[in-house]
Amino acid sequence: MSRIFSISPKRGVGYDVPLHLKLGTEFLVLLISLMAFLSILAATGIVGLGHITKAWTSGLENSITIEIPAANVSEDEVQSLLQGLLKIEGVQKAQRLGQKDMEKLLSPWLGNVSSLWEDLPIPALITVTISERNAQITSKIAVTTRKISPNATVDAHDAWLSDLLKLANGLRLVSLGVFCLIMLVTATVVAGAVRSRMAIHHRELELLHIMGASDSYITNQFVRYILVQSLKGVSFGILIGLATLGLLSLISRNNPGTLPEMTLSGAEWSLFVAVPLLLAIMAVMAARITALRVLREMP
Amino acid sequence: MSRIFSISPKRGVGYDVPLHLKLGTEFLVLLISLMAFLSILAATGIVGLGHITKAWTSGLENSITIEIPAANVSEDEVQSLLQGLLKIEGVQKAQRLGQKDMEKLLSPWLGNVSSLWEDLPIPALITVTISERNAQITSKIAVTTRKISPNATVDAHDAWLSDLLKLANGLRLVSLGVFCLIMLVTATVVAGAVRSRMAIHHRELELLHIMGASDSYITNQFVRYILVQSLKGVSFGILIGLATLGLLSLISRNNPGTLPEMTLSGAEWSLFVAVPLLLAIMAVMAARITALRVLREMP
Amino acid sequence: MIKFEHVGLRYGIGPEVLSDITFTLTSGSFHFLCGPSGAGKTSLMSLLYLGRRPTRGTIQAFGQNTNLLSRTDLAALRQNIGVIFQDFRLLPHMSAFDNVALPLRINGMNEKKTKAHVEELLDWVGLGDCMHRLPPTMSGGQQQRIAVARAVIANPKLLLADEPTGNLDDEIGMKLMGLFEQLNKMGTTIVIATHSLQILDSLPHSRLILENGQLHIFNPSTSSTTIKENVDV
Amino acid sequence: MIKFEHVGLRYGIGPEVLSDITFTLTSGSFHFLCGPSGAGKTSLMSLLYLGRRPTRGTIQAFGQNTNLLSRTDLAALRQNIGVIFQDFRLLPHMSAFDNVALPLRINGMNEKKTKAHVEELLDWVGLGDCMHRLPPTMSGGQQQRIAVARAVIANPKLLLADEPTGNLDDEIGMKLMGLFEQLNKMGTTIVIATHSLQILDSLPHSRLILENGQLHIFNPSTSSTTIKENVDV
Ligand SMILES: Nc1ncnc2c1ncn2[C@@H]1O[C@H](COP(=O)(O)OP(=O)(O)OP(=O)(O)O)[C@@H](O)[C@H]1O
Ligand SMILES: Nc1ncnc2c1ncn2[C@@H]1O[C@H](COP(=O)(O)OP(=O)(O)OP(=O)(O)O)[C@@H](O)[C@H]1O
Ligand SMILES: [Mg+2]
Ligand SMILES: [Mg+2]
Repeated sequence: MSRIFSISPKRGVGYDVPLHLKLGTEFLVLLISLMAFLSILAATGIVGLGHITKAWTSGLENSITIEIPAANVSEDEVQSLLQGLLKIEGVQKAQRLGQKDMEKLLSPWLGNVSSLWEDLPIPALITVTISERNAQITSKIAVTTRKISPNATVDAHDAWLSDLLKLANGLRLVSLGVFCLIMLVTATVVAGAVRSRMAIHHRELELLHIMGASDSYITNQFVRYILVQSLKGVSFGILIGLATLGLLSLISRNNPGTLPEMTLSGAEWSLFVAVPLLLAIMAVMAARITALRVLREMP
Repeated sequence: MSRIFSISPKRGVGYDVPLHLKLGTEFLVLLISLMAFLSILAATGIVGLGHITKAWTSGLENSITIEIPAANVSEDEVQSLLQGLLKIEGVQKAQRLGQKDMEKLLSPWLGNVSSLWEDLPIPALITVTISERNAQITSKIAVTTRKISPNATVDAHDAWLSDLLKLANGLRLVSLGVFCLIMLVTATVVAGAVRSRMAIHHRELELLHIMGASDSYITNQFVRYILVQSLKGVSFGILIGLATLGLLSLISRNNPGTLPEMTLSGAEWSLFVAVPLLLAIMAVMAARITALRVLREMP
Repeated sequence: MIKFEHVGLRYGIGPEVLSDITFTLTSGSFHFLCGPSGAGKTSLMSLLYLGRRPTRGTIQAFGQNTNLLSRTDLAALRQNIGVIFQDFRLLPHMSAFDNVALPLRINGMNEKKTKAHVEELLDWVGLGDCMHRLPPTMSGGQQQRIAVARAVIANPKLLLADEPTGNLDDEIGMKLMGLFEQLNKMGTTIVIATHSLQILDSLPHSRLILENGQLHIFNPSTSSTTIKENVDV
Repeated sequence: MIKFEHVGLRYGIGPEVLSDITFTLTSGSFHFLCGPSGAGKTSLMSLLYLGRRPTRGTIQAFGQNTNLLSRTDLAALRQNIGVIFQDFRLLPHMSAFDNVALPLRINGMNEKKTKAHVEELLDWVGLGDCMHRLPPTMSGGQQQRIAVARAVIANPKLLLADEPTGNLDDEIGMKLMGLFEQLNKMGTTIVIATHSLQILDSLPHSRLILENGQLHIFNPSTSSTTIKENVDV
């Protein structure tokens, strides 16, 4: 009889409370690994999204394009406009796009037909680089342009750029929310697990308490247990995270263009360790606070 | 002290072994609801796929189309071909598609331009309805057609029809495999849960055993526990399943054409009850067999 | 009623705790089981209540060779045996009432009759007003009385008690011994493991003495000297 | 050493199990605690080992008012108290060795010294060769001896024992009483709850008698009649 149910007496495991013999430990590990995986996803989402928006907006953010329609292009007008723009405080550069630049811009639309170039009515494009984007500068530029070249249109990239940034930042905020939610859920679940384990083992706890074990002695047992389970779970989570990333990069290599490319810098790779570690720390803190709170109700 | 950890003495719950006080019960319920949900998905997949293939192949399965190219159409030839085809045993109908039918078939491609009709070189299409598709009939039809109208082509829909059916049946087989796997996993998890609960409560079991409780008395405690948890889990699973279906039908109503339409008949709706019930029965059987096997090792 | 033939018991690969024990308990007899701590009293008890199989020898219970019985038949036999454990073994999540009712429920008695029986008995042991409390909230003696009530509720043919008075004061202890005597007069076979000299001296029943894995029998009513023999009672 | 002043205790909304108890345990004294089953002996013990707070009155322990101490200070005080529980309360998943070592580990003694101490004591109680077994595989008396060893290992200033000889035969029981006497001579204050008349009669220590929630004191060395008074010892 006792052979079937035998439980080997190992001091090595070293819990005064037989936490390691309990069911639910596997579930706890599973849950924490899931949470670690999700938190990694959320964190890389936050960082990766930052990269993508940066790539989209780089060079655009601090530049304004002025177009003088093909019919109205006069070399003098362009030159005086350039002069006028450069006088504005905050404008760093004002440059007419040369033929090469124009070709590059247009070739996707017109094909590489530089022979046709001279026959086409080409608008003049001026790129203005500003030190910092603010309403004052953009309005000054608009006023100057209207004065010198009334037909020109000023494209401050304002509307779509801000829309894009709003979207991206919204998404990052959502990711951050998810991240915090994961931390909160983990802490809650761990606290619940500790609380019910303490209820189940209250006879043992009472005994340790009567023997003069301080609150921290008892708490440490639970903290150690949760720490070990968290580290196990978190390791699984990291593995799943890496596997997912590998799979995604494999897909995007084989089908270029379907997925936005997301490369992480060296420092950002540390997210794969830092985020799960943060999770484990949250779990341990939750365990500690819960255990102390329950113990405080003992006489 | 005992107030904090107080466990109310309810006979109502009625387990001699304090199963209901254990951790891991929520996890068991969660797992079973997940499994119930997945098994519903798999089962509706099997049935729904059947519907879709039937819809695709209906009318095609027992019909063969013969086309006489526009250049070669002669009314006499068509009539004698029809006569010849009707003589073949197993052919139920052989009909030339009239102008209306052709218009209907062609209008998506040509627009509703019945005024142009007479100017167009229209091929003759003959639909042959057979009682049963087999190689003998199709070859007889092919021979007859070649004899009477050598330029005609016979489209038995064989190739793509069989490909489609192969695919659909493959998918159904996969669904069936998934279904069986779910049952197996559920049974295994339940068996494991029962086994470890029996190990934890072996003192209580031993006591009941010594008091003369028969194996079935003790087993029933575990069976009842698993039954209750399974029914809880399965109910959740059904709810999630219905919610998913509702969501899908909402999406497909708002975006017609994106999802294949899948309507279930009244009898098939019973899958939503029958499949989870089967799952619960599997769980209970696994519990029963495991408990009996463990008990058999007692003296 | 119970017949041991060359019975031996060892735990795992340890030494034999009981070796070559042969004796017979006749129906309606009353025995004390004595011996120093660790002599094997509880082990012998566990063989008597069919909670363990001997590692050698045969045990006949109620006229049947237990080695040859099916599990169902063994369970039925066990229903005729009441046991008071040394460590009580009350179910801590169940009220005193439910603990005592357990054997009746296992025997399949209806709930109404069960209630009447249990309440009567709990009143008798002086726990009538705390029958809905959980064992962990009761005193050691109260728990022991619940254990006694649970053992006798189903009118067992054989009653085994392992130190039943260890936590009871003399008054309740003697009252309990009176209950045992009374049950014995009504035909119940009784075996009590005890080291209480007071109890041993006050009652003239035969003593089974365990020492070094051997069983010796001493019968104070036929002989006042401590003759130890290894024969049947 | 320990001073109760108008102490009362009730469980939940029940009646007062102990009411208005006032007494002093002087350092180095030896007391028996007697009273019928359910009188409140175990409850009084739980107040003595600071495992429960009284519902009224104050308890002074080691010169300090326990009502005013911080949790950390209380834990430190408890390390000076050894307890032998009526139901042993061994940790079933830990070997006998680890059970006995627990108080030393809690006190923060290093592992090597702990090992030497524990092995010596287990040898003394006769369990030297089964110290790596789990409590559930040991006999009732063996478990009780582990409980005793665990209570005395850390050299407590106050030793409380609740029926420490209930499962022991007379020889070991008397040896255990000898140990208690010896510890008492070395300065340990001792309180033993028991109903064993044999023990009570053999030793001339003062008796605390609980009855109906009241504590009476009887001192056999100064008076042979059973004078019950409700005054300090
Ligand atoms: N945790 C508890 N909750 C509620 N009531 C309790 C609790 N513990 C003890 N009691 C009650 O308090 C009373 C005194 O119990 P206590 O255990 O102190 O008695 P005792 O003198 O030790 O008896 P015994 O000799 O039987 O061990 C009893 O009536 C008991 O039912
Ligand atoms: N489950 C077990 N596994 C291994 N050894 C055991 C087990 N139970 C008892 N023993 C050993 O068998 C021997 C006899 O134990 P038993 O409990 O029968 O003694 P006992 O006569 O009841 O003693 P006590 O008077 O102390 O209760 C002891 O040495 C004990 O350590
Ligand atoms: Mg014993
Ligand atoms: Mg007590």
